[in-house]
Amino acid sequence: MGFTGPELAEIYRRMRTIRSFEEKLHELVSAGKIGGFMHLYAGQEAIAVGVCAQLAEADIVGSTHRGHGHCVAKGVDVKAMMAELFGRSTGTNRGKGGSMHIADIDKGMLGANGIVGGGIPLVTGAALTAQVLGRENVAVSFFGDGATNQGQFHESLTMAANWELPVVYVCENNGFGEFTPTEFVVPVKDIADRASSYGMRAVIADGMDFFDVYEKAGEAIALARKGEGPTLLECKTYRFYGHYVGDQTPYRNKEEAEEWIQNRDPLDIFETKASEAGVVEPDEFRRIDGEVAALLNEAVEEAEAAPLPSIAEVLTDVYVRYEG
Amino acid sequence: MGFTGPELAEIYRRMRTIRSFEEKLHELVSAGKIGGFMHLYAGQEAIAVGVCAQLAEADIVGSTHRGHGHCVAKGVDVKAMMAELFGRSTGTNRGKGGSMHIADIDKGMLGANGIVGGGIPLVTGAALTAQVLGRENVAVSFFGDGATNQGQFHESLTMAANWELPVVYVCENNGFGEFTPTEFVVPVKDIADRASSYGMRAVIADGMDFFDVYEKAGEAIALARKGEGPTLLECKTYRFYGHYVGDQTPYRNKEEAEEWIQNRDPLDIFETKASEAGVVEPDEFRRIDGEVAALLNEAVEEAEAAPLPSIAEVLTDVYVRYEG
Amino acid sequence: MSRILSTGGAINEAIAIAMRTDPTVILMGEDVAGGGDRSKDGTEEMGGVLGTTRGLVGEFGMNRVRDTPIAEMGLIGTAVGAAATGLRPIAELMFMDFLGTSLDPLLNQASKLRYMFGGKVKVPLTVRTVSGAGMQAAAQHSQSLYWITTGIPGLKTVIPSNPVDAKGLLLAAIRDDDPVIFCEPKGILNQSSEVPEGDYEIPLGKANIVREGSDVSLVAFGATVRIAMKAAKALEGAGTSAEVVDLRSLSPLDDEAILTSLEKTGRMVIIDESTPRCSIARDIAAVCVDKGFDFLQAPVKCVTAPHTPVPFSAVLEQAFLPSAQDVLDAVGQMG
Amino acid sequence: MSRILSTGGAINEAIAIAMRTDPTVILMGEDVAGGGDRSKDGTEEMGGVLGTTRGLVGEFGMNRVRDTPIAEMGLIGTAVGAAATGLRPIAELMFMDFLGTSLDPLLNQASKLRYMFGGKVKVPLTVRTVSGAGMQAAAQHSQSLYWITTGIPGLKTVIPSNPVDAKGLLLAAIRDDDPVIFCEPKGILNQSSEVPEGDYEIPLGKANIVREGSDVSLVAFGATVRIAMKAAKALEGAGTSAEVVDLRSLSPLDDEAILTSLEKTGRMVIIDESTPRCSIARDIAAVCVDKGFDFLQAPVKCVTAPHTPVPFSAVLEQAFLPSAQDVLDAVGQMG
Ligand SMILES: Cc1ncc(C[n+]2csc(CCOP(=O)(O)OP(=O)(O)O)c2C)c(N)n1
Ligand SMILES: Cc1ncc(C[n+]2csc(CCOP(=O)(O)OP(=O)(O)O)c2C)c(N)n1
Ligand SMILES: [Mg+2]
Ligand SMILES: [Mg+2]
Repeated sequence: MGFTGPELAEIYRRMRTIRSFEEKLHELVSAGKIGGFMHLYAGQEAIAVGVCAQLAEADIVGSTHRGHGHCVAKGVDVKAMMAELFGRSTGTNRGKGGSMHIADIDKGMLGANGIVGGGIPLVTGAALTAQVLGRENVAVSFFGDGATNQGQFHESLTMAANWELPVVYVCENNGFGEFTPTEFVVPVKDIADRASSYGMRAVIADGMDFFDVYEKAGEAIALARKGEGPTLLECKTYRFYGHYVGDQTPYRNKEEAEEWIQNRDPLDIFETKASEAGVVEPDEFRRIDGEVAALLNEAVEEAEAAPLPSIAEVLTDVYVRYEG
Repeated sequence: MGFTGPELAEIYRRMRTIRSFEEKLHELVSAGKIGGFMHLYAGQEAIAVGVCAQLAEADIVGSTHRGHGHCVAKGVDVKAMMAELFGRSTGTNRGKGGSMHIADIDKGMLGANGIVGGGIPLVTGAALTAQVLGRENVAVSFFGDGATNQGQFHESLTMAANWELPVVYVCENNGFGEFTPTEFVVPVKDIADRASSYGMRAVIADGMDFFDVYEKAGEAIALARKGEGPTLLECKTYRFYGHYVGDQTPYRNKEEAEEWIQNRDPLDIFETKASEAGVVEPDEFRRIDGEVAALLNEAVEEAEAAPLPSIAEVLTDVYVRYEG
Repeated sequence: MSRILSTGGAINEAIAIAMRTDPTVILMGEDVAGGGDRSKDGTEEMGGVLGTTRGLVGEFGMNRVRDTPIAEMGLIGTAVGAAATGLRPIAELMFMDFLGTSLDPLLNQASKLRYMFGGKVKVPLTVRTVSGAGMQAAAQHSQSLYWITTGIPGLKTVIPSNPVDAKGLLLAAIRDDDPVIFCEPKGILNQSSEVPEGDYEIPLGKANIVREGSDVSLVAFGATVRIAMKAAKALEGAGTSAEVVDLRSLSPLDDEAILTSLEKTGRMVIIDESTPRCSIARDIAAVCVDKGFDFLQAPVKCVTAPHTPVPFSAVLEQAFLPSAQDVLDAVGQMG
Repeated sequence: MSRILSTGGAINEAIAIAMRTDPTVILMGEDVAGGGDRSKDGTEEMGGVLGTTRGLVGEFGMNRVRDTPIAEMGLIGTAVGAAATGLRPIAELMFMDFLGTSLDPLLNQASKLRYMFGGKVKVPLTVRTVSGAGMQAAAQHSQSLYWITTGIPGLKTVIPSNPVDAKGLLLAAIRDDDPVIFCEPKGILNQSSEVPEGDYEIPLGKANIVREGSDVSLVAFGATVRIAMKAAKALEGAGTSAEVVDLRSLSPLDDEAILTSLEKTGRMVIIDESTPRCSIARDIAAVCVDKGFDFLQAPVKCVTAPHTPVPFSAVLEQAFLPSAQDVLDAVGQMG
């Protein structure tokens, strides 16, 4: 396995932080304490954490409307994230972005994105920057199965393949785009099949298993870093909540949902495998659970107490400089 | 071979008409008698004629900026086409469209299109009409190799595959998009490889050989008509002139160009094969050449003599009805 | 007969009536069914991300109510091609912000085919789309981009301000032979009122005087009509009689109604939820200073959002949106 | 020192200077090299479909001058991402009509990233694009869509009217830290004049008074400046002194220069090559009737193309385009 106990504990902490963050948000949004459109990442934690564990801070990731997990995994401050969702001036984006635009460029997090597929060319551009300037960085684009039907996916992968850009395209195939099952709108069995339109390497990982994602992402990232071009990495997964908070999921098959949520929880799978390795104390996981819970309670308290942006800020940050 | 002498003569006439039409335009544009952007189809005749020979009048085709060949092959009146290019009110589009928008919906010709890839969803929509209304018609979309990099290509083929629409996508791979060789911007060897992203049937034809195109298009069209969904048909070809009239083609390899133009001319190939079949009189081809030349001279004369649109027509045909 | 319906409910009813009365009408878009009928596997439909089209796949089946991939160019472009060849499609563009991923079929195809073909084709397409801010949906899901579709010759743009108009305008739009962009402003989707049953149309291109007045004209449309009415009431308290004009259509624009009102009042405020540059508000101000110059007794005021993206935080979003107070301030500044 | 250069030549020179002085500047687009350097196989480059960028791949190589696939969303979107992460890309959108296939990265990304991120990123991107009619390129290759980019908060839009301005404005645009849309109007691309050698910038957001006058203000930009100058000469013959204001930038707009001129003359005609609805012309008319109301001695006139697509036939295209005669007619109608 090759991980030390503290490493495994840190990985677990990240996954747990994402899960607890999303559970907390589910409560807060349901209670009307937070507004806006809210898409939760719960169930997909192994992907964000597995991929980002292979990245340096200066490597860039770009995300989607379902972006909290990628932020946490890339090291964005959880309290600043929570403050953002409360629309506070202490938020990552000073309250101007919200869930669908949460970002922290200093951590290499180029933003969630409200446009399905819209983040893919941006990340491709980050890879272009690295290539033109001869930097060693790689860029990773996260997106859903539904996004692979977007023209922006097709055009970006074409460019990356032509130029052999240092980028990894991570498709999180959670079986649905909103309420529509993937097989109804994606005419191939695996998203990975689509890579052949770009002559691109494709790999499929078990998105519920941190270790599988970590290994396969690691290979793809190493190749990109060595100048051997892009890879499409498909991770099979499931989202535990509905498309957005409030979605009662009448369109999904109950047994199937049960099976994923009860038997394929990425946190459970991780804990089992990590425990088998015998380098983490058994109560360590529960201790982390407690610490994360405390952190999130603090985050909510601090966010609620934090100042709202002043109204004058509606007009700032549009341009660096604008003189008419 | 299965064609009668008159059938072969008619096929030859169509191909020759396209060639002579384009040669005539090359003269007229070079002499400054016709304005606008002009993309010639010479060299690709076997594709338009081979495909359209399998279609009924009510079947729809949609085309590109390089659309004259598809018009002639679909039965659009050559004189009205010429008048259009001269900007006359007797033109197919009353002088309002010009080369990049030439159309004749009564002949099932849904228009050239100045937007690369822009015709692909329109034709997909024509196939949707047939499917929704339970009509037997098929629709055929012609486009270039460069167009397969467009998002509109990707999105349209995804939809057609999902719904098994009665449509055939004909990619005319002439080795260039403007001045850029295909292999520089399309990251796969054959355009046909891209069909696997849609789980779609793909076939490659020799685009310089009418008979090969005719046969393979026939199969794809028959399947579409039977409700068995779309096919991507790639035809390998070459354009004999530059990208537009005026392009001196400094970017292309001279020997390669020579080889295609001297040894792979679709009209020569057709004439040789048709002659071998022994059902066409040898001088029949030359007789047709003469008739076509005469027709085109007449077309030019009549177009030059035809009235220009009245200036008031700038304002008409924007809406069916517009009252503010 | 009439019942209480929300704007969403009225839209649903208009679609159903149009589909019942014309077999060439189809509905297509991302999740317009959203489950249901498709697999008969016991799952239920969502009927669109806001539930507006619920029930339609049940009545009309999957041949006529089609969930599409998340591919707006393909979806709108296919609808354009279908409209040019015999269908009368209603295509849903989930949010108007997604013009970003669907502009070409509207800008370069739907709007131009008829003209480019010399009048030999028609494109009876309706694109329904949700516009506007107010749900904290932030910069990419809150834009009022009707100024873009209005500026494109060959398109029509319609925007209702209440459930009754929504039903009648949508029926007219669907049956219109030209491509129509039908905006559904977030600010009115959950608004409810009595809506007549049955089949009725409200003509495109005709404004509606929703309140008569003699001192100042307030021109509004979509979600800003309510703001105008609120401001009108406040002005009345201060002894100023405001006329409120609900445009209903942005293209064609009812210049005549606007100028008639201006002639009557001599003062004009236009209230527009969008950002200011090249907006409908400024477009109308230009009409006033050209054709209505002799009527003008004061500067024409545009009350719009500022020249910024839409912010997320509720306090900022509220400050971003035009308000009745902004209208009162504008009237105050007229001198 | 200066030499005679066409507008295209001046643009080429500006790009070369920007690339020489800043290694993070790159050029990307469809056929911006167009052959040449790429394979060192003896073929020659075209340097863009109009030849504007010829020679650049030779000097800067394929790492910094990149031919892209025909994929405008990908090309512009990638440029946005590159700009946000350390490059200063010049992306070519071959014709402005192709906003149809590239709007999303401009509408929803480049323009909004900085705001959405709370000011924590900048997007120093320049998009060069050819706008306008006059080449019989018909409905899909002749549009003047700068009103769309102007209306989008977060973008800047610039449009030169001559070779000297083209060079200086483009250098300023490339070095600007915000996303700038740089329009190259067809009507001036082949126009030539003396152009200074060396590195100079013309500031964005400042209009240029190209002719002083006292009776009427003609506000123009891009290809319409020449029309305004022609009209001004004709007016002079008739005893009317026209001032001509060349906007140079559409966003930011130099309101002050416009209002100062209006104050001086009391009469305003705006000449805009685009279609009328939600145009720059009407936008400026609205500014005049709001902030310049007290100066107005006559209706503000907008001289634009009609609300139609661009026709192909030369006679129709000429009728479509605004002309000096249209300006004279507008002045005549002012009473
Ligand atoms: C361009 C665009 N089209 C549609 C939407 C509405 N939308 C938001 S999320 C979503 C589903 C995305 O599905 P997928 O890519 O599989 O991601 P998931 O939600 O499953 O994580 C849709 C259609 C959007 N935001 N942007
Ligand atoms: C959306 C769009 N992008 C770019 C262009 C400019 N353009 C016109 S033709 C062409 C090349 C098309 O190549 P291909 O599809 O291979 O067709 P071919 O010209 O070879 O027949 C380009 C880039 C355009 N017309 N539309
Ligand atoms: Mg999904
Ligand atoms: Mg080609």
